[in-house]
Amino acid sequence: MKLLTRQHLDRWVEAMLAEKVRVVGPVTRAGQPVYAPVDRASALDFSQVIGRNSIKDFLFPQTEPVMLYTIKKSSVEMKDVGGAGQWPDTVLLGSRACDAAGIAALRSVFVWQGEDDPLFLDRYERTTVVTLACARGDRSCFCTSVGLAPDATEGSDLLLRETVAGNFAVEPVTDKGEKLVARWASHFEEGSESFRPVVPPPVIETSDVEKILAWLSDPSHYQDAVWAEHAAKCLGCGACTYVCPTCHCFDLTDEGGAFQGERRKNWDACQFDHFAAHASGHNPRSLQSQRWRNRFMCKFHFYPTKFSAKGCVGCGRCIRVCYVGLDIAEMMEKVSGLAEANPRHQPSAIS
Amino acid sequence: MSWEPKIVAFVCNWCTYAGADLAGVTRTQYRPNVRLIRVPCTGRVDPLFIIKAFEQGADGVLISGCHPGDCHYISGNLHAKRRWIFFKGLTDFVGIEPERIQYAWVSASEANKWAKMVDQATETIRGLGPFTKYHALKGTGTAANGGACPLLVWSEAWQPGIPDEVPLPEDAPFVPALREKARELLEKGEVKVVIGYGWAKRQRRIVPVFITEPGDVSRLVFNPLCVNNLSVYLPRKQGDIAKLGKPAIVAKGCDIKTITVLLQEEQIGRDGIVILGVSCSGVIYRQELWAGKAAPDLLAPKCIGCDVQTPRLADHVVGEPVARSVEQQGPSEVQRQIEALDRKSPGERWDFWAEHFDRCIKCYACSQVCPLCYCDRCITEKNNPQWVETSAHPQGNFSWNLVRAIHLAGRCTYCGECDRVCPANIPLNLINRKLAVVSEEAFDYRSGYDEKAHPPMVVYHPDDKENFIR
Amino acid sequence: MMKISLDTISEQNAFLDQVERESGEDLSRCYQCGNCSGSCPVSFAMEIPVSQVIRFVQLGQERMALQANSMWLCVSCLQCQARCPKCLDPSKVMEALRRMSLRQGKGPVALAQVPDGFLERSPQQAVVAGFRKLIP
Amino acid sequence: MTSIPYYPGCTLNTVAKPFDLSARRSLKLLGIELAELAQWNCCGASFPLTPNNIIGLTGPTNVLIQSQKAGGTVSTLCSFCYNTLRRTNQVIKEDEGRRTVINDFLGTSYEGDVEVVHLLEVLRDRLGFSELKKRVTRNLKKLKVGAYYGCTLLRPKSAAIDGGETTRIFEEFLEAIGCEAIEFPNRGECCGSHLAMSNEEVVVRLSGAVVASAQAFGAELVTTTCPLCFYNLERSQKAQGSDTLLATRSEAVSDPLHGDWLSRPRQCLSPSGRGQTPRADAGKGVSPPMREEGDQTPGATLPVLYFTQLLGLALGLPEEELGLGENLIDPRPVLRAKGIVREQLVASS
Amino acid sequence: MSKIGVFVCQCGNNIAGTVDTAKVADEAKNLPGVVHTENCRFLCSSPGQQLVKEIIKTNGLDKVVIAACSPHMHEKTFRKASEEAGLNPFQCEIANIREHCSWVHEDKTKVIGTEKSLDITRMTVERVRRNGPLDKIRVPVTKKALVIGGGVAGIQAALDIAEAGHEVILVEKEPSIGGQMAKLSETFPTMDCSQCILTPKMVEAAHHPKIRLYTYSEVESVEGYIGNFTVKIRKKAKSVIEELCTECGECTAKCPFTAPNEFDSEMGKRKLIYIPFPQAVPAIPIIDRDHCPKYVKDKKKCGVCAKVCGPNCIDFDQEDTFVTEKVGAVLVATGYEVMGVERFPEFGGGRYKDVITGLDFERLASASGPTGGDIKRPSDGKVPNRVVFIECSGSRDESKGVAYCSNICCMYTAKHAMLYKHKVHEGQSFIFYMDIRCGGKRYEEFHRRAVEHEGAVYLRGRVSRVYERNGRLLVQGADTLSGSQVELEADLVVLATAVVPRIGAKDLAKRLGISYDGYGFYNEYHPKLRPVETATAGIYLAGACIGPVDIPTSVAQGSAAASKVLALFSNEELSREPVVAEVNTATCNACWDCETACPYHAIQREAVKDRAGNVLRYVAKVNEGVCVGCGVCVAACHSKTIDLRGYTDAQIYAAICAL
Repeated sequence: MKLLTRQHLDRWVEAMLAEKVRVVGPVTRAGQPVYAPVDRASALDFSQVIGRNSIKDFLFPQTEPVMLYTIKKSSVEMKDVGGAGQWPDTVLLGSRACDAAGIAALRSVFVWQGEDDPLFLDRYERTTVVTLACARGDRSCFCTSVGLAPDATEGSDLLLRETVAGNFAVEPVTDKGEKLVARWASHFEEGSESFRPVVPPPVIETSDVEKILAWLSDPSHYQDAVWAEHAAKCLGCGACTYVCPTCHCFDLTDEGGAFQGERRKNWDACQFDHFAAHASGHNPRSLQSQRWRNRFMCKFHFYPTKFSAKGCVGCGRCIRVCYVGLDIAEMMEKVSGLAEANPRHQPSAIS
Repeated sequence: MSWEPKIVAFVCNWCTYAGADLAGVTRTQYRPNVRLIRVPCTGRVDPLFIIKAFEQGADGVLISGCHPGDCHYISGNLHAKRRWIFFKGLTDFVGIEPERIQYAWVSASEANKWAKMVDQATETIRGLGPFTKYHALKGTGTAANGGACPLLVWSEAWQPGIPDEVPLPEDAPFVPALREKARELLEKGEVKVVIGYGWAKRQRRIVPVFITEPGDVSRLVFNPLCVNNLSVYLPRKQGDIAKLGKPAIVAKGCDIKTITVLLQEEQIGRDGIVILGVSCSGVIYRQELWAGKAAPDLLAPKCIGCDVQTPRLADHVVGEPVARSVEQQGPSEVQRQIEALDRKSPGERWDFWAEHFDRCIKCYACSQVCPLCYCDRCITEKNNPQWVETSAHPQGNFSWNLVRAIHLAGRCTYCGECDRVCPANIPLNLINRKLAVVSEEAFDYRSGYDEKAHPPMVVYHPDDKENFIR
Repeated sequence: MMKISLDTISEQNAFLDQVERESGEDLSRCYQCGNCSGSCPVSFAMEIPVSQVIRFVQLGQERMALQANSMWLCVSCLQCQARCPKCLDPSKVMEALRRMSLRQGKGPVALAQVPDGFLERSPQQAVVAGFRKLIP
Repeated sequence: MTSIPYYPGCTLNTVAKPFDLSARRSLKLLGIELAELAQWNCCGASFPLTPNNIIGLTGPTNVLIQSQKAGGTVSTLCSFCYNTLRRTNQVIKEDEGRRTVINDFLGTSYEGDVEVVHLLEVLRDRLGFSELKKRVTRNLKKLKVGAYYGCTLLRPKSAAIDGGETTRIFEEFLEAIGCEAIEFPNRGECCGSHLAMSNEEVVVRLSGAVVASAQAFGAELVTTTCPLCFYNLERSQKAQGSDTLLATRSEAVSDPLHGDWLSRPRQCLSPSGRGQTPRADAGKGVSPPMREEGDQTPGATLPVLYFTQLLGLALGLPEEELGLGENLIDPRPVLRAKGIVREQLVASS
Repeated sequence: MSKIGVFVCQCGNNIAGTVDTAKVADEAKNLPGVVHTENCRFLCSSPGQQLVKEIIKTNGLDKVVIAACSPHMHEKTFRKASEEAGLNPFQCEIANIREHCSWVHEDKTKVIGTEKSLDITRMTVERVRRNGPLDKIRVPVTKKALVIGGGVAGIQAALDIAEAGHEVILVEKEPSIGGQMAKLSETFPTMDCSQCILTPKMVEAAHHPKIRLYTYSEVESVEGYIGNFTVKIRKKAKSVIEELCTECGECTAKCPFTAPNEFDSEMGKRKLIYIPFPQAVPAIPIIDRDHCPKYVKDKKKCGVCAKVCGPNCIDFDQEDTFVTEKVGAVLVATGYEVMGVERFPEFGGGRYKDVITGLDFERLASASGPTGGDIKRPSDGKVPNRVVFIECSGSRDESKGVAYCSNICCMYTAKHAMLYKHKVHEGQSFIFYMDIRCGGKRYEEFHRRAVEHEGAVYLRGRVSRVYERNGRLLVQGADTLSGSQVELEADLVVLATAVVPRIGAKDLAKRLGISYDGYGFYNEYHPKLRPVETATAGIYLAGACIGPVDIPTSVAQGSAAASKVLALFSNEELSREPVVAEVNTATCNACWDCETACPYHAIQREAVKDRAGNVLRYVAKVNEGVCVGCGVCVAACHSKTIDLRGYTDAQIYAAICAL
């Protein structure tokens, strides 16, 4: 197998930086682990469990201009921004399996049946995801309960595993991964070391995504009491969506003066009370419990059925950030339990 | 061509606009740098105008109307005066040079005063140079430039909840009494739900709980981790809770201050709720930091100098009256920081806030958790016109934070929830507290103590004192 | 009827200004209602009643204002101050005039007039207050 | 025995000793000790009228500072002191500029927060006139006493006792100790004050008018709170049945300053409202109060007492302790006539 | 996209002198939405206006910007022109490039002026793009007026309105109308008897079919707005059933008790069931419940009046009743009072019975007064031989808190001196004055008559004290003309005390929502140009409640205010400028900040109901009849739920963004 030694890791990073490659990885800011671009190898710090921000920031930034406009006498001139060449080649070094899976989920949304988002696509194509398998998880991690693992490869281009010797075993997952290794071959060497054992977070026994999907696909459960009961305390602050690796909703807004300005694409959140409001003023999700239901269903029903992708990757960030202690895992348990109670619903043929 | 200051003037139709007309009639010459925007009355001028003007490239703003007592609309200018006193307190605090926003009374006959004012303003602002640091805010900033992340810091501890090794705090002695009262209320049907504190299921932390069955009252607890201000669940906005029926709410003295404002502004009816007051000797600001005791440095800022340990206005009070503990002696850290900032130069203050607002990710968590931000549709959600830019670039962040602050001026009861929830750790307590101080000093008004009073921003007193209106 | 020249009043009325500065009273407020003269218990002994003294000051007539005995007779009993509809305090004006006059070396020959043995018999306050008037 | 800081002032230490003593002794009986300030100086007698005369304020300010050391309140008897201290206090409180200068000069930080009270206020507000009434041991037999305030107790309004000219505190005091208070028009008119030094004839006229007015309203006695008023009122009267003034010089007074004002022709108006020159019936017309009858010094002498002397009497103090004998006009005959003091005692003096 | 026309005016050289108007017009062409621009010499001239109209028509413009002089000059002109050209007038905006530009930047190179004019024009164009059509607000008018105060001003106003055929409600708080004038003896300068000229008017008012009189009544509350007020009137219990009373006067005649008569300044007495004065209108008596034994405890019952009353209309248990009236206009004429003598301790006011006010003297001199017109002094009823009048007692006296001149004293004091001379031939009057102010028709002549023919002695100066000596009053003062202090004896001292607002004037103002000055006199909308209107539409003023005035002026103001009311009543409905606030009920949070802030109480609470008609919640609603469009509520509203038509956020925002 290929190895990347400690020393080489740093050299490799420096080399990439020297070549104007944008290297993004876990760094420590104010004692906090965050994913951020680095200007030197020494800045990287793989010791932490997981960055506070989702790594999606680097493919789907919180706010970005999508076009410039100029209002003329009786017409409007528009100019695209972004597109090819705007973004540097990027290596997301030391992403976690859950975040990588999140990127896969995002891709399934933004690159969908030919309806591609050029801005996303451009970045995506220039980005190589180098995942580092977790050595440990924490109280909030639950990747194992959504069918992932600390060393899962979904969404990764390259997977690194720590070895007992403290080096990294390199396992290309995609061509992109291969290309990367090939391009920087000098930093990788053949060798064989045994992996450092990975401690996966405990599986939530009582939770089963299959059951959840089944239960959710029964429209009659739409009005179930469980939603209000669980989400009544939710304040709709939307922090969960902002840190979620798979949340992708955005909003378009025009900013500027009377005669020119820019149209920007900004993150939006389904937890905001007017997220779904119609122009008529009618709001189909006027209650917070409904909005939270939407988020839960989005993760465990819409994604799987519509994009056949994972809506939740078990990174546990939403649990960590929630101000009132709303716990998605707790809900997964609940719903699984309910699913036990009433078996799969068979949609009757429409006549 | 060399730079010329760009100044916008919002003037009232009856006095200053006419005064400027007179300047014309008398051919009184003055600098050409001012562009007038006519409003019926200075009372019409919203701080949003000023913020927007700066965003649109103004280097300075003049606001002028009839002298107090001469208002064409009885008291419009006096209302304006109050608003300005607050707004000036704010803009000074965030480091906008005082000269950038100038206020004056100019009557229809004071052509010369108007001309002089324009000339002086033009020159002072010329002296300051262009307001680039505001204009440039757009398009810079971490969130804006393509996904370098803002520094998200929920608390010093990354994990929610209390580590397993740390012993949990004990219930307050009156908890049985509290549960008993809750049971009684539910059984008698006086209320349909009791909003209180309880332990989370999977985590070792306190979360809001909603007890609807007399049998579940045992879930209710109270201890130093019960920092949340539950009154946020009372306004109409919280449809889920409203649907449950008449609530009883477990409230600390400080929470009741918020409830008081909600009563003032008729967001709830006094007989629509039952207040279960709990006497409180201080709570931990960030419960995950609980290390076995309520150490002073862990106390919530609102607890320092607290004077409502024993709740007023409550229907039922449980717990013995407690006095202010040693830990709660002021001045609080927040107070010290405010004073430190006040001592700094506007420039330094500006840098301080620019650095903080830069991190804002416009998640609006601050307003979502604020019991007093109950607007069904927040101004940020109104886009005709879009006064507050929704993008998380610093300019939008600045205007958002200024608007949030001014909308809470004189109302905020300093519960600190916004500061606590902010994912980017923007020290909102400083701003809120500062405006509370302004309100106390200018109007001798403390929010949250009198449910009969009106918020100071919408009333006025003929001789409100100020020292900045020319 | 005497005749006075008002040429002294030009752009600025130096004498008036000085009296106003010294006394701290704004004499432009006085509309000559005469109540000070009416209320003054010593009027009968004054060559010029208080209100006229003030009038002369208003007109910048230094000589007329200073030569009269009026100011020396004022004991600042404040009847005038209590009655003035414009809330002025003529006693302060009198004091100002006294000090100005004294600085010009003009004062009453009061010492000579002190009755024999007065100092022994009388309350000090009489002497102190009496002589206070003579301090420029 | 409560005690209250007390500022006697110069005069009460010397010529007005009876004033001081009668006060101390009476108050002792009432269980109030007048605690003389540890250290004090002259208040300056007259308040410096011109704003730039700051040095004149330092004296009274120092007294106030001493009072603050003594506990933040100070009581006075002499209306001059009362007036000067109150007005100075006002300046210090309200005029930041002068406050700073004075404090810088004295090296102090006085804010003008001392409470200056007159003994009358002490009696009314600390003890209470109703209480005082109870303590009275000697019946003053409704003695008709004119309460003479003079100027400094009543003016200016801002520093005056009870806010000035409408007060009845003095009358109420007299009623409390068993006198009949005579409220006479001139109770607040000037006595001539320090003109006693330079223009005695003026004093004679003014004080004369006061005495006359009091007498006309039936006063058997006048009482005052001010040593100078006391002095002037006494000395502007003629001795019983004599034509000579008790004042130092009885010969017709001439103008000390400018000769001729007495002979200045005066405007007179006859009832018809026309005629210009003095006429026989000028008396009936408007004329300056020069020759008004009743304005003349009174024929019968009218004893003048310090109010504390009356207080002492009411509280049963022997009159020698009150220094009644030292008064120029001996009040004892009047008192004797009323049967307030015993025969032999008077005889013995 | 809108079709905007921009018209740049040269105003001769006034604008063109320092602004390149052609350039402005040219560059304006490039602004979004602008389809036509013009550069003309005199836009406001009728050819100019004609041009505007034609171009609007020919180019089918839907919005117009006039770059010319101040909107205060010609906004109306051009909006009218636009309207005549078929536009909504509010689609026309003015860009002020004269007063605010060409006149204040005299730069012959025209660089500065042109640049600034362009900016101003651009901002205005952007603004006008957001203008919506506004239609005049029409509110129905109830053609009935409320007149508060039955003095001469109120009576005059009531009669004028009634004569024009509209109903009038006249509310008087005393038992009789007539006000202060009814107390006067003769009136200056004509010296005709007050009663003789007033009484006919009182009677006419009382019997006028269109006038409803509420005496002994007070206005409790006034709600609503111009054209649509609802007033609640408290009718105080007279203890006499008005409908039955025949005004025979038997009860009064037989009543065994008396009390001091307020109407005669308590110098005379009246019965306990009484009419204040013989000519009272109505002559229905009332019972003085403060003194009548029927009401005063532990006194024997009397009830004589009830016994002697033929139609037995005495009702001892009568209670206050309330009537509610709908009116379209309110006319306030509450009049004045005079400062009481007790305010003058230095004059022995309150201590000496013979120190009285001018109004008291009127009663002494009045044939219907307590002395039947003989001048007898209150203390001992002797005829005074020397009367001293003191003018400016309290007036022009800041130490008494009144800086103003009471306006009528000079004249009535002269009158008093004459009356006195007429009635007491050998008497001598002295008048202390500061200035004589006789700025009325035949006023100066009147005053001189008092001096030259009636022997009044005028002393120029103030009086410092009045005191007693040897049982006589002594007046000490100054005569500044002779430069001497004067002292004189008086048998009677008459103080011309200051004219002050009625007690309770401020309360009424609050109930009406009108403003008042530091003294409590009501504020006119504009002291010169709108002297009988208040800032609150539909409420008018007349008489001494505005400030001290004499009878002619009161009457004139009464008629003036009446004519304003009639103008209002001349239309079926009232049309108002549509610049008012409006609420977006969908997003109102019902915090009621707007309600609190509104100076005009224009915010109402409107129920939001579901289909079943259940009230869901309340939201703010602007009463367009009351709103004057100040916009205070708009700034107070956090969620921008209220907006101000004509000055909408969108318009201002646009202007800002076009900087």
